[in-house]
Amino acid sequence: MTERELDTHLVTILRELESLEYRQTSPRRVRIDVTREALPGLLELLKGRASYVHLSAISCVDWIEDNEFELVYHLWSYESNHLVSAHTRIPRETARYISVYDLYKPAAFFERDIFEMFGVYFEGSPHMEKFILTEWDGPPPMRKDFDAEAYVQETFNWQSYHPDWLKELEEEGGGVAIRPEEVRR
Amino acid sequence: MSDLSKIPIHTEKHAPEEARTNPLAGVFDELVRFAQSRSMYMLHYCTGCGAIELPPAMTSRFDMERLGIQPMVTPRQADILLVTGYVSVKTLKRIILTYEQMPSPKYVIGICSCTVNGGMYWQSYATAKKLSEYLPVDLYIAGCMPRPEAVIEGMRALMANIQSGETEPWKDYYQRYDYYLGNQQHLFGDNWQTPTDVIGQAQHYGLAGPETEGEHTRILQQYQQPLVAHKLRLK
Amino acid sequence: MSLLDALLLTALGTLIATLATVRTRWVGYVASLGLGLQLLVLFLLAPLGYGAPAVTSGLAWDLFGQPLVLRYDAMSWYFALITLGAGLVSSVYATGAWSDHYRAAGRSPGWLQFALALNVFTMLLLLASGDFLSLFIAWELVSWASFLLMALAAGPALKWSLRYITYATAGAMSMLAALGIVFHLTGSLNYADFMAAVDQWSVGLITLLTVLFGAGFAVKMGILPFHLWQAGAYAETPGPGMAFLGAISSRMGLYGMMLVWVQLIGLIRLIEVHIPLTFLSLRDVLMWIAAFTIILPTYTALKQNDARRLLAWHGIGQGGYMLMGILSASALGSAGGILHIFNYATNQAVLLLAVFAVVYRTGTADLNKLGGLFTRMPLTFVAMLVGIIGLAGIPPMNGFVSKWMVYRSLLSEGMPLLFVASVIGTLGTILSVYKLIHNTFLGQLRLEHEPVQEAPWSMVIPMMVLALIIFLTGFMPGIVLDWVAAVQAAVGLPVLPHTLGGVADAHGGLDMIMLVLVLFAGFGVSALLFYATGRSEPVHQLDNYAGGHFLSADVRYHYSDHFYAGLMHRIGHWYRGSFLWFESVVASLASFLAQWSATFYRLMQPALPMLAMAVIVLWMVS
Amino acid sequence: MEIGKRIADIILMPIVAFVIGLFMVLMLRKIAAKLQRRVGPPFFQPLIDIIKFYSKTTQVSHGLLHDIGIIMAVGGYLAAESLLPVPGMDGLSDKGGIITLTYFLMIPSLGLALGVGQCANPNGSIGISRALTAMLAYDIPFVIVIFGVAWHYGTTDLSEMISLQQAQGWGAFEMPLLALAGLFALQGMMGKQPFEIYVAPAEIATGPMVEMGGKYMGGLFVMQCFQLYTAGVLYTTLFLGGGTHWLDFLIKIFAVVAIPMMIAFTFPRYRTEDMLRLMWKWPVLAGLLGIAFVMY
Amino acid sequence: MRPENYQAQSHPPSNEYELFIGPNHPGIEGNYAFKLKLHGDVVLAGKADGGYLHRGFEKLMEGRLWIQNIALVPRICVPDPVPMEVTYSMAVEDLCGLEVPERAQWLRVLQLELSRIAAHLFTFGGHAATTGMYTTSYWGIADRDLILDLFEALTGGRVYHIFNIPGGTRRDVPPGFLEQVSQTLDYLESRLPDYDNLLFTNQVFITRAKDVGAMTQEQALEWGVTGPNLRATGLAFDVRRDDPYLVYEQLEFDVPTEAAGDAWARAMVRRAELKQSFRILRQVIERLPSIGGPVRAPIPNPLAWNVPAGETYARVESSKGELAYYAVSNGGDKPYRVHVRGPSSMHAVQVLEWLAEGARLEDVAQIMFSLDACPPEVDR
Repeated sequence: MTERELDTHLVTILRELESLEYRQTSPRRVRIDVTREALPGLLELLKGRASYVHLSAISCVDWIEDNEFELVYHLWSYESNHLVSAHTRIPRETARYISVYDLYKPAAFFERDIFEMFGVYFEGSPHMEKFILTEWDGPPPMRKDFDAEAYVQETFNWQSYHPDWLKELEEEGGGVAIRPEEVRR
Repeated sequence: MSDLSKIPIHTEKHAPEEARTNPLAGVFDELVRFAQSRSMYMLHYCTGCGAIELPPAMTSRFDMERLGIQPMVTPRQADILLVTGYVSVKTLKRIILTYEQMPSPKYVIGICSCTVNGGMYWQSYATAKKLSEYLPVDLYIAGCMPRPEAVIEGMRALMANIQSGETEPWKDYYQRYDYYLGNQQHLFGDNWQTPTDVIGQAQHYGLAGPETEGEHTRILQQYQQPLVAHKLRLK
Repeated sequence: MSLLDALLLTALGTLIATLATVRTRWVGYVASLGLGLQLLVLFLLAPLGYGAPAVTSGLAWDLFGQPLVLRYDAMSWYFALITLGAGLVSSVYATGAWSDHYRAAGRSPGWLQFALALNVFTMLLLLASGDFLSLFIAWELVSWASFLLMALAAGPALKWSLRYITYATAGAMSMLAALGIVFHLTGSLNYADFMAAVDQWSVGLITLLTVLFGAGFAVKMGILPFHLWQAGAYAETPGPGMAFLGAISSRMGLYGMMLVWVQLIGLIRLIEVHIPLTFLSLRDVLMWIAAFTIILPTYTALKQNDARRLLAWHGIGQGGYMLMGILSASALGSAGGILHIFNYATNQAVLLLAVFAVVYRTGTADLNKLGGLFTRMPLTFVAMLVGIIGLAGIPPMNGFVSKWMVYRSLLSEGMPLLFVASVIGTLGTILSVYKLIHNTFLGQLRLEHEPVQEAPWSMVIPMMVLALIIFLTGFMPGIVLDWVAAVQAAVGLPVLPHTLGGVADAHGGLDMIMLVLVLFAGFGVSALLFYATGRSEPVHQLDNYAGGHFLSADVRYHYSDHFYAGLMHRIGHWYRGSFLWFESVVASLASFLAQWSATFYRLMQPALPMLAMAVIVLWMVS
Repeated sequence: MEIGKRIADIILMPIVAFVIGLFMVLMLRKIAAKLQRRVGPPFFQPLIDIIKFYSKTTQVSHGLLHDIGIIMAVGGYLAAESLLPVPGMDGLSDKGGIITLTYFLMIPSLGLALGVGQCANPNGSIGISRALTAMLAYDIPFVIVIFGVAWHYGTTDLSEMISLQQAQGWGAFEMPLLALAGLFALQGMMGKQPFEIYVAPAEIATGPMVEMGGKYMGGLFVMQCFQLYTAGVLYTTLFLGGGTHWLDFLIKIFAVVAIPMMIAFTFPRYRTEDMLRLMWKWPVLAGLLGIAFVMY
Repeated sequence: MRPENYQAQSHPPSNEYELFIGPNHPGIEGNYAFKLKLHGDVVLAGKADGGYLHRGFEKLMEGRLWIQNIALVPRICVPDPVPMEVTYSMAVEDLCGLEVPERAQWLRVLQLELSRIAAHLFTFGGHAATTGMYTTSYWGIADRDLILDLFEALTGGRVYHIFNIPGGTRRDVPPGFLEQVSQTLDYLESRLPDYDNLLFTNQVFITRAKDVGAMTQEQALEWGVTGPNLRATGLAFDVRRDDPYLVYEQLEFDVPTEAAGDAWARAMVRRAELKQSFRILRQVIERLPSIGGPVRAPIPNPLAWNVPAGETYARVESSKGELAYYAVSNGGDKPYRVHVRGPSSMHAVQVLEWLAEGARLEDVAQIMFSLDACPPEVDR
C-alpha cells in the first residue's frame, strides 16, 4: 500500500486554521488535534469545502487523570476516501460542549449516547434525554470513576457454586471440584 | 444468597385439593396433561442473543412443529416463555410483565448460560444475573449459545416433565409471590408494580399459599391498590 | 262518530293538553298518556291491519268546493301504528330524567313534547287524507310541524331546519303543480276520479305526475338528490325528537309515494314508461335512484364521527331499501320494503335513544371522545347492539327479514346490479354500525368516563321495549307480515303468502323461528363448552398486550378516529367532497334558473313565462 | 322431512363439520410444512391444541363481552353448519337458503368483533377494521357469484341446487367465470395470503387474536375448523355438484380447501387498498360477465 | 411499572393513538422497541426505544484483557458476528503494529463473506416475513444453517466462533473444508432462482416493497446511512473497495447499486451482494491453497499483553454497513476505551424514525427489516 497523498483541499483548509496540528497516521487516516473552540469551525470547513460529509462516529474517552474528556469526531470523505479524526478535549467538571447536529445529522445519536454514558451535555443537540439507560438511576456508567464490578456485587446475588444437588453428586464420586481460592464471592 | 435448591424443581407434587371420585377423572387429567405437553406455544420474544438459534430450531431444518411447538405473538396465546440469554434490567421488567400476562400453566425456560448466573456478562451493571430469583424457571438450557438440538432436547425434557405432572413452578409463583416480588423490588425499587393483579389471581383460582402475601406485597399495596377490572355495573 | 274520529280527536286533545301544561313538569306525562290513549284507540282499529275495509271519518267538510275526506285503510293504520309507537316511546323517553337534564340545559321539555304531539297529530291527519287536497294540506302541516321540532334547538339547528323548509317548500310547490294538473284534467281532487282517469293518460303525463309528486315526497323521504338537508337537520334535533323524526317522519314521504305511485297510478304504468334512448323503464330509473340512495348516504355515514350524524345518514340510506322493495312490485319485494318501514323504525329509534342515553351521561356524541362504556352502561349497550344487528340486517333481528325479502325478490326478478348495489349498501351499513358501537362502547374507557352510570330507567325502559320488539318481530316476522299483507292488498300490490316464521317458498324460503331456535341452540352449546371449562378472571384494561410495554393510564390506546383507514385509502378520493359538489351543483342550477326566470320576468311581459309554462305543460299533457 | 331426522341432522352436522374441519386444519399445516420443506405437525395436533387451550388453568378475560364474543363466534358457526347440506343430511337448508347462510356467517364475525373490541387493544381494533374491510372486498364478488348461481338454478335452496347439479352436471362447467370469481372470494373469505391483512403479525401482532388466550383462543381454533369446512362445502355445493356420497364429497371439499392453501404460502399479503383493487377488479368483472352469460 | 402511571387524570384530547411495536412483537428485529403515534394507519411520529439489549460492552471491555475481549465482541451483533471479531483484531493489530500473515487475511475474508451470506439470507427471510411471506424465511434460515455448518467445521461454533484473534486466526482450515464450501456455494447458487420465483419476482411482494421507506441519496448521505442501504440509493460506495482492508484489493467484485432507495431497492442490492459474495468466495477457494505461511503472527503472552499506548479507528464493511471500532490504549493490559460504531446505530434509530414518519402502519416493520437494523449494535 503506498502512502496516499492528502487531497489539496484538505491540506489548504488545515493550513488555513491556526491552533491545530494534523498528522497522517496511515494511508487513509488523518489525525487532527484541535482546541475545543476551533472544532466546530473546523468541521464546518471540512464538510463545506473538503467533502467530508459523513460523520462516522463521535467517540468519547474519559481521561480521568487529566480530568478531561476527549471527544473524537471521525469524518469520512466519499470523494477523497480519507478518514479524518478530529480530537479535542473538554474539562471533566463542566462536561458541556456544543452540538454539531446542525452540521451532521448523525451527531444526534452519538451525542445522546455520550450524554447518557459520560454525562457530557451537548448544547443544541435535539435529544438530550436518555435512550438506552432510561431505567438506570445511577451515575453515567462509562465514566472511569464508576466501578461496575462493585455495583454488581452489591446489587445482584449469585448462583451458589456448591448447591445441594452437587454435593449429592460428589458423594457419589462425581461433580465439579472447585478449590477454595477459586470460589467467587 | 439463595441456592439452586430453591428452584422448585424439587417441590413435591401437590395433591389435588379434593379427592376425585370419578374414575374417568384420572383419564381426563392424563389427557389434559398430554395435550399440554404436546402443544406448547412459545412466545415470540427475542430477549437476548440466544434467540438467534430459535429460528433454525423452528424452521425447516429442525422443525419444532413436529413436536407441537409453535411460535406465538402475544403472551396471552403463549405457554412457554423462552428467556434467550442475558436479561438486562430494562428487559427483565418486560419479561415479568409478559410472564404475568401469560395464562397458566405457563413455563419458563432459561436458555443460555447468562440466565443461570449472568454468564459472560457477570460484571455488567446492566444485566440481571439469576433469572430464577425473579421468575420460577422450569428448566435451564446452558451453553453459549445452546445449539438447536440442545434447545429441542430441553423442550423434550420439559414435555416429559409436564406429562408426568412433575413440574409446576408456575404454581410456585402464586404460592411464593412475596419472595419473587421481593427480589423484583430489590432490583427495581419499592414502587415497582405490574398491571397484573397476581394476588387477586392466586385467590381467584385457589392457588394462594401462605407465602403469597408478605412484607413485600404490603409494600406493593402501600403504593397502590391493584388494578382491578372495570366491573359491569347497572347503577 | 267512528273510531277514526276518536283517534284524531284524541290526538288533537293531546295536543291541546300538552299546550296547556307546556310550562309545567307534568307535560311529559300528559303527552305520554295522550299518545298512549291514541295507541289504544288505534288498537281498537286493529281489524284494519288485518284487511278490514277502510274506516271513514264522520268529520268532513268542504274547502274551495272540494270535499275533504278523512279515511283510514290498512296502509294508514300500519303507518299510524309506527308513528304512534315511535311517538310514545320518544315521549316516554323524554319525560323522566331526560327532561330534567334538558331543562337544566336551559331548554323547555314542554315545547319538545308539544312539537312531538303536533308531529304525531299532523301525521295522523296526513295518513287519514282521502283526497289530494287534504293530502296537500296535511302534507304542509307535517312539514311545518317537523320544522318546529327541528328548529327547537336554536343555533345550528335553525340553519339546518331552514334548509329543510326550503327544500320542503320547493317540494310542496312541485306537488301543487301536480295537483294543478290533476285538477285541470279530472276536474276533481278525488282519488277515485284520478284512478278512473289515469288509464287514459299519456306516457308523458304519467312521467310528469310521477316526477312532480315524487319530488315532493322525495324531499321528505330524503331520496337522492333531495337528501342533503336531512342528516344535518335531524342530527341537530334534540334527542327523542330526533329518534321520532328518524324513525318515522321521513317515511311519510314513502307513504305518499306508495299512495300516488303504487295505489293511484299503479306500478304497471311506471313499468310501461320507457325512457327514450335507454332500455330502462321509469320504474327502473326510480329503482336505480333508490339504489344510489342506499349506497351514497350509507358510505357518507361511514365517514361521520358524530354518532347522530352517522345514524341520520343511515336513515336516508335505509329509505332506499324500502323504496327499492316496493318498486320491485313483486309480492316478496314489496312486502320486504313495507316491512322494512316497521323494522327500520324500531332499529333507528332504539339506536338513537341509545346514542342519546350516552350523550345524556357523557355529554358528547363525538365518536372519538367515547369508548369503553360497555361496563358502565350495559343495558344501553344491549339496546344499541340489538339496534345495530337489526340495522345491519343480520339474523336474528327483524332487519334481516325485510332485507332478505328485498334481496330474494331482486334475485328472483333477475336484477343483478341492483342486488349487488343493495348488498354493497348493507356491507357499508355493517361497517359503519360496527364503528358506532366500537367507538362508543368498546375499547378503552376514557378516564373521565369512569364514574359514568347506566342511564335512568325512564330512558332504559323504552329502549328495552324497542329491543324486545326488534327481537320478537325478527323471531316471528309473521306478526308484522300480516299487517304488511293487508297493506299490499290495500294498495293493489300482489299479496305475500307468509307464515308466522317468514316466507314459505319451494325454491328457498325463510323460517325465522326454526333458524333462531337453532342459532340459540348453537349459542347454548357454545356457552356450555365455554363455561364448563376453566374459570376466567377479568383483568384491567391496562393489563393489555402493548408489545411488551407497560401501558400507562395517560396514553390513548384506543383506535377510533379514521376507523376504516385502509378502505379510505382506496375509496376516499372517490367521494371526497362529492356530496358537497353535488349540492353545489344543485344549488347553482337552482339559482341559475331563478335568476334566469327573474330576468325573463323583468325583461319580458309577465304573461310570457306563464304562457311558456302553459305551453310546456300542455305539450306534456297532450 | 320428519322431525326426528331433522333434529338428528342438526345435532350431527356441526359435529361432522368440526371433525372434518380438524382434518382441514391439519391439511393446512401440512401443506405449509411441505412448501416450507419441513415435516409439519403430528396427526392429532389440531385437536391437541384445542384441548390444551381449553384446559388452561387461568383464563384471562377482558369482561363479559369478551366471553360473549367467543360464544357468539363458535355458536354462530354451530348454527350455520345446519344450513349447509351434506350427503344424507339436509338439516335446515330448506328453511333458509344461501342468502340466509351468508348472513348467518356474519354472526361469528360480529361476535368476534365485539369480543375483540372489548379487549381495548388497538391492534385488535385495527384488525377488526381491516377484517370488515376485507369482508367488503370479497363479499362483492361473492354476492355476484351467489346471484349468478341462484339465478341459474332458479332457487336459493342449497339442497335443491345440489340435486339440480347432479342432474345437469357441475356448476363449474356451466358457469366457469362465476366459479373463477368464487375462487377469489374463497381465498378472501379464508383470510389467507395475499388477503391476510387483518392478521398481519408483523404489523398488528395477529390483530383480532391479540388478547385471546386459553379458551378464547381455543374458541377461535374451533372457529377456524368450521370456517375452513364451511368455505369448502359452500364452494363444493355451488360449483362442484355437492356430494352424492361421502367419499367423493370429502375429496371435493378437501381439494377445494387445498387450492387456497397452496396459494397462501407462496404469496405475501397485500395492503388493504391493493386487496380492494384486486377484488373489485378481476373477480367482479369475471362475475358480472358470468352473470351476463347465465342470464342472456 | 410505576404506580403513578396508573393514576392519570385524563386522556389527551387528540384523536391520535399510540401503538407499541416491540420489544415483544414480531414486527421488530430483536429486543427493541418502536413507539408509534398514529392517526388512522398513518404514522405521525415514531420514537425508537433501545436499551433492552444493553450490557455495557464498552464498560465490560475496559475491565478485561485485550485477548479476553475477543470472546466478548461477537456478541455485539448476533446475526453477523465475524466482522466484529475481525474489526477488533484489526484495531489491536494496528495498535501493536502486528503484521497479519497473508494466509490469515485470506481466511478472514473467507469468514467475512460467509458471514455476509448468512446475514443476508436471514434478512431476506425477515423482510419477507414482515410482508406475510413466511416460506422465504423458512427457506432462508434453513439455507443459512448450511453456512453455520461450515463455520462449525471451521471453528467449532455455529454462531459465535472466536476464531480470529489479534495476529491472525486460531487455526488453519480443516482438510476438505474448501470443497465443502464450494459445494455449499453450488447449492446456494442453485437455490437463487427459487428465491427469485418466490420473492423477488413475486408481483405481490413488489407491490408491497416498492416506494416503501424510500430515501434519496442526499437524505441518505445527510442521515449517515451506510452499507447496502446507501448503495440502494445509487451511491456505489463499499468500504471493502474504497477503504480496503485485508486482501480485498486483490479480489474482483462489483459494488451493486439500485437507484430507488426504497425497501425494494434495498432487497435487490442485498440479493446482488449475495452473488458478489459467491464470486469472492470462489476466488478465495481458488487462491487459498496457493498461499502458504502461518495463520498467526507471533503474539506476546496474551495474559500479560501490554498493548502500546495509542488510538486507532478500524473500519470494515459488515453486512449491515460501516462497522468501526475506535480503540484507545494507555499501554496497559486492558483497553482504556473501545467505542463500537455499529451501522445500525444510525439505521435502527434516527433513520428509522425519519423514514417511519408519514409511513403507513403496514410498512413500519418492513422498513425496519429492509434497513437490516440490528438492535444489539445500538444498545451494545
